[in-house]
Amino acid sequence: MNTVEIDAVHPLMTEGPRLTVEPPATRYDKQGDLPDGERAARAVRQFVRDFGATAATWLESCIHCGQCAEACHYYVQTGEAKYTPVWKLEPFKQAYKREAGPFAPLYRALNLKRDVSAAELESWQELIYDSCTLCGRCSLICPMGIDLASLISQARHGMAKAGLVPHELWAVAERASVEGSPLGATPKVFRERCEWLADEHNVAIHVDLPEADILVSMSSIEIMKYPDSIVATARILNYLGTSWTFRTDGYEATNFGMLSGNADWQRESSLRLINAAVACKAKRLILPECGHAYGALRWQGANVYGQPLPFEVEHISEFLAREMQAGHLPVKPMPASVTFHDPCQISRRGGATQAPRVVLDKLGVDLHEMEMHGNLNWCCGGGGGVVTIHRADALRYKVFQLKMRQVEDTGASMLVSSCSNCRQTFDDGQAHFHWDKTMHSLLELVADHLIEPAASKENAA
Amino acid sequence: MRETLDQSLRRQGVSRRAFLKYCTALASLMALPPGMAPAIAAALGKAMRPSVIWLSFQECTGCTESLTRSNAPTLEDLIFNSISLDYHETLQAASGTAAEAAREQAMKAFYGKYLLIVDGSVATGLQGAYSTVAGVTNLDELKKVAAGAAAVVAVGSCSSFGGLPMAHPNPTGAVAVSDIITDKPVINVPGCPPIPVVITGVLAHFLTYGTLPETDLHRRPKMFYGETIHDRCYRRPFYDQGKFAHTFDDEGARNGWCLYELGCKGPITYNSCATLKWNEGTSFPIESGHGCLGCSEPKFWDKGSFYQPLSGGTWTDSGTLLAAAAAGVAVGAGAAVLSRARQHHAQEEK
Amino acid sequence: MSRLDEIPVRIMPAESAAGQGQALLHELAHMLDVLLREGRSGMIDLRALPLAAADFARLRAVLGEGEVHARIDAMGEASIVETGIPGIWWHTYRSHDGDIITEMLETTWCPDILNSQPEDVTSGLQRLREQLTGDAAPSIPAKEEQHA
Amino acid sequence: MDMLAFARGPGLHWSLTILFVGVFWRLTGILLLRRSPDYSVARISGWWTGALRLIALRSWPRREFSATTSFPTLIGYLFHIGLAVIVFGLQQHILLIRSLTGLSWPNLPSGLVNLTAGVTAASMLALLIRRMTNPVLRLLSNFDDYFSWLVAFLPVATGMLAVAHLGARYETLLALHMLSAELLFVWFPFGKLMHASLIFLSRGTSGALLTRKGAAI
Repeated sequence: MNTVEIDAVHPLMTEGPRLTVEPPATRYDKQGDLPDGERAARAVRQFVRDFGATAATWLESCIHCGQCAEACHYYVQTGEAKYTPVWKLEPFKQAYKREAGPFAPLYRALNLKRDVSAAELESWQELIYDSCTLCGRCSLICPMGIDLASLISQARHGMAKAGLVPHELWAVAERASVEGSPLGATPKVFRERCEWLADEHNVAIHVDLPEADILVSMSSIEIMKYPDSIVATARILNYLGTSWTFRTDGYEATNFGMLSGNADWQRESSLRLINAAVACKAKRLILPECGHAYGALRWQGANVYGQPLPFEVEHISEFLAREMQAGHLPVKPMPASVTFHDPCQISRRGGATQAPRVVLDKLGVDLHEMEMHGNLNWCCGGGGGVVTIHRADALRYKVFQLKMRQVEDTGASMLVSSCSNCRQTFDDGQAHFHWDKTMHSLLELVADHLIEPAASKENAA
Repeated sequence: MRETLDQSLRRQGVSRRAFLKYCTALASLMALPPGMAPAIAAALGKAMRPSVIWLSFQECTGCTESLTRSNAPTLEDLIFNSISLDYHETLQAASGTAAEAAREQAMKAFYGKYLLIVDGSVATGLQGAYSTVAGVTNLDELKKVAAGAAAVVAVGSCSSFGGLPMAHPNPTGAVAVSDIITDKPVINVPGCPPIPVVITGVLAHFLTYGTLPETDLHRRPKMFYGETIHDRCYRRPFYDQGKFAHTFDDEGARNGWCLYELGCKGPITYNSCATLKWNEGTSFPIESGHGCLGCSEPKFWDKGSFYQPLSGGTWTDSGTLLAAAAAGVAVGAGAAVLSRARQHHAQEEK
Repeated sequence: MSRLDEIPVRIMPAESAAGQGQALLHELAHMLDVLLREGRSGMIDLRALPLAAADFARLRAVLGEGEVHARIDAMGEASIVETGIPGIWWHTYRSHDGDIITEMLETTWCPDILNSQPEDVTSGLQRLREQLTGDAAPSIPAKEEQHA
Repeated sequence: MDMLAFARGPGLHWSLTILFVGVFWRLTGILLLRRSPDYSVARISGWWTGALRLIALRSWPRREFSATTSFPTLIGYLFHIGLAVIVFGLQQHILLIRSLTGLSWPNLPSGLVNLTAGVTAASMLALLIRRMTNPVLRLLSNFDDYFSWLVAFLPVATGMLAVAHLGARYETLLALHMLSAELLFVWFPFGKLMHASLIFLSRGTSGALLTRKGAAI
């Protein structure tokens, strides 16, 4: 498939508060035309193949206490038992016990666990994709310490192999594989955007420098929807006087291959960035305001690469925190009351919970934390690729209400986050509920409050 | 015509008051209300002295010793004297063919009415050849004598349950009387030996009512074997409090605490030792500081050490468990290898 | 070690008695009530109960000893004592050796065993008549001990 | 061989043998599965401190979750502690452990253990009722859940009956009690009771992996 073909099959929805493909006239939630038996067999085979001691330990340990339900925004907002996180794994638990567990030979011989059927997997699609943002909140409540989010990611691998990915998520993932970017930010579009922004904002934006200390990546959501982020990034990096560049052979930080469960595409996307960084001899790869990009590169990148990465990987908020703490980025005080929405993959799952708070502290804002914040935050409801899925909208709005309530309770006037996917989820929710709160980018706030060099010198004197 | 017990007692100069006194004791013994004593006296007084034939098989004579130990007239004597013991190898004056003849005569005269008492287990190995009297195997003798008996009383654990001769490996093929005699009422009075008054108590019941008393699942008279030693033990409060002697000479032992930990089988032993006691009511083993061996229970020899607490296991050693753990590791490793092979296979198939 | 009480085993410390004594006393009170109202006698077999030494001590302390002390000499001694609570009689029957064979508490106006028994009266009368008629037939004194 | 002799002898022997084979089978079968290396740069080194921290921390729900999970957690603790008090406090049980391992320690007063057994049985019943009525638990529960509950409850129930001498002759009750415990031994490795050992493995694994990332544990 090429760009023209994919435009015809999966036209992008460019209007509206969030980016995805147009609502399909006919949904194709099954890919390919495999016979059912083969579909189920592929899912199980993939799942079995993935299996390691770690996942086995977790799957063996569940005591069916049901506490994970209480941590899940889908269960809390709907009260429907099927949204209990560990239930989302049921067919895979079954497959594990039958195929890979220590008693698997017994289970098979006595047929104690049935083979998983394609129909079962199909009915689980909603649970594994539409109603799980991989936010990992359930992983913190489990008394047995099971990392449920990791297991659901693995389950998605099986689903992708079976061709059972929701229509839209498959569509954007496929486009990412064809065009290098899931939402239309092809290298050509990206280069043109950078050139146009450089002119428009009178800022130097380096693209395709042969060598640079820092390779900067962007989320296609930013490129297509929040291009100011590109400008903000450039201004900050220029301000610091670092050697940095964008590369058209490796700029897209999102990884819809990972979200859809297609391990090959995940690898493809990650390798583009890694190879670009290696090509320009970068010492550091900065990931943009995008949650899952952090998980994909910071924690899974080296494992996709098969060896330690020859450069450091950092989220932009970590970069900003470090530079601001070192005093390299003086900012004008910002006397606003702010609440911060933690992107799950960066805070809870990524370990960079404190970085944005350091930045906000340097900005001098009046920070009002939500009741559930930091590691325990409620997800915006758009993570894990869920925001792309049209049929999941109603459910997503339901869980978004939880987030709105938490924000309202803080009484803060300004809403900030460091993930463009959260941002577009908020934008979409704002539009849906005609809410008066708009999500802002942490990165852009810093760029907007930078003290210009001359003024900074005066301050220093 | 044999005389009644009344006549016999009167001949011996026993007053009615003395008889009543013993009948009161008898009522107490048979766990009847003390007020029943006059009724017992009336019934017992009218009873004819029944003919009793006593056969001894694979036994140690301890049961007979137990019964005849007292040297003054006691309740046991009273009852024992009220029967006509027509054959008892140890006690009878006659010997040889004369003794055998006496038995034959009693069997003929009271066919279908005499009471057969047996002590000792019955050897069945080699067609019973392990134990014979006058060239006749115990097995044959038992079958023959039991055929004309009104009822059979198995005295002692050997005749009741096989006892020591039947203990593993049971070389003689010893069995209980009730394993051989299935067409007659058989009552077991187990114990090694049984409490003397329990033996006579059963006889008293037979004399008083003409029947054998009600029995439990092991054919033991409920009135003597209805409750456990433990239930009737004066040390029971210590058990309930969790106070145990840990050794035979520690503080707990001196304080008279519960002997459970020292292997006391009281909780699973049904007998009257704790209430009737031994040696003319002096004491019983637990009172002397030793746990109950459970001698009146089936197979008490083969239930592990007398000193192993009841709740302790009798068969597991750490070696077995180590081997089990090793086997588990081996099987688990096998399962993991198999799973890995399946993973590898799945990888190739893609 | 010739005697049981020389063996350093405390049978049962008084303070940890099974507490049967108290229950028995309540039972006795009830039985006395029945005796008064309905004239019915009652008996409690002390040997059938797992009584501790402390229980016995408590019973004896509460009941005490009353006015009547009877001693029967029939194949061993028997003592029948009215306790300090009239109507409650304490029976202790012993064998020839002096061992206690029965111990009972009876609630009654007068224990039956104290009455002369008709059979004994009959044979006594017969002996008396034989004496009166100068019959030479030998009599058997009731108290003579007989061994098997 | 009567039931009690079987329970004290071959029953105990074989159930413990199966327990050991099963536990080691299952643990080995899990631990020897593939482990892929992690090439990412750790944010925090010292995985074992993370493992230990999560093992300790997850013993009580976080403040944020306490509103919804404190009650079941409390009941759960009640019966776990109750079981521990019964198993390790009653002299009869200590004697069994001594006969198997040679280890022994002072016992608790039987009255206290009996009281604990009552509380334990009540909390187990409460959890069963919760499992049967709570929609989430009803959905999740399978044969293992109910059977494991039964297998854990039976020794408590039969033990209480044996202590109280209720329902049957003591030797029968004692034998049933021992057999019920043996059933527990036999089932232990194959069902969820195994969480008694897996809990450390599972928590430790997550603790190590998440701490490595500096992520929330």
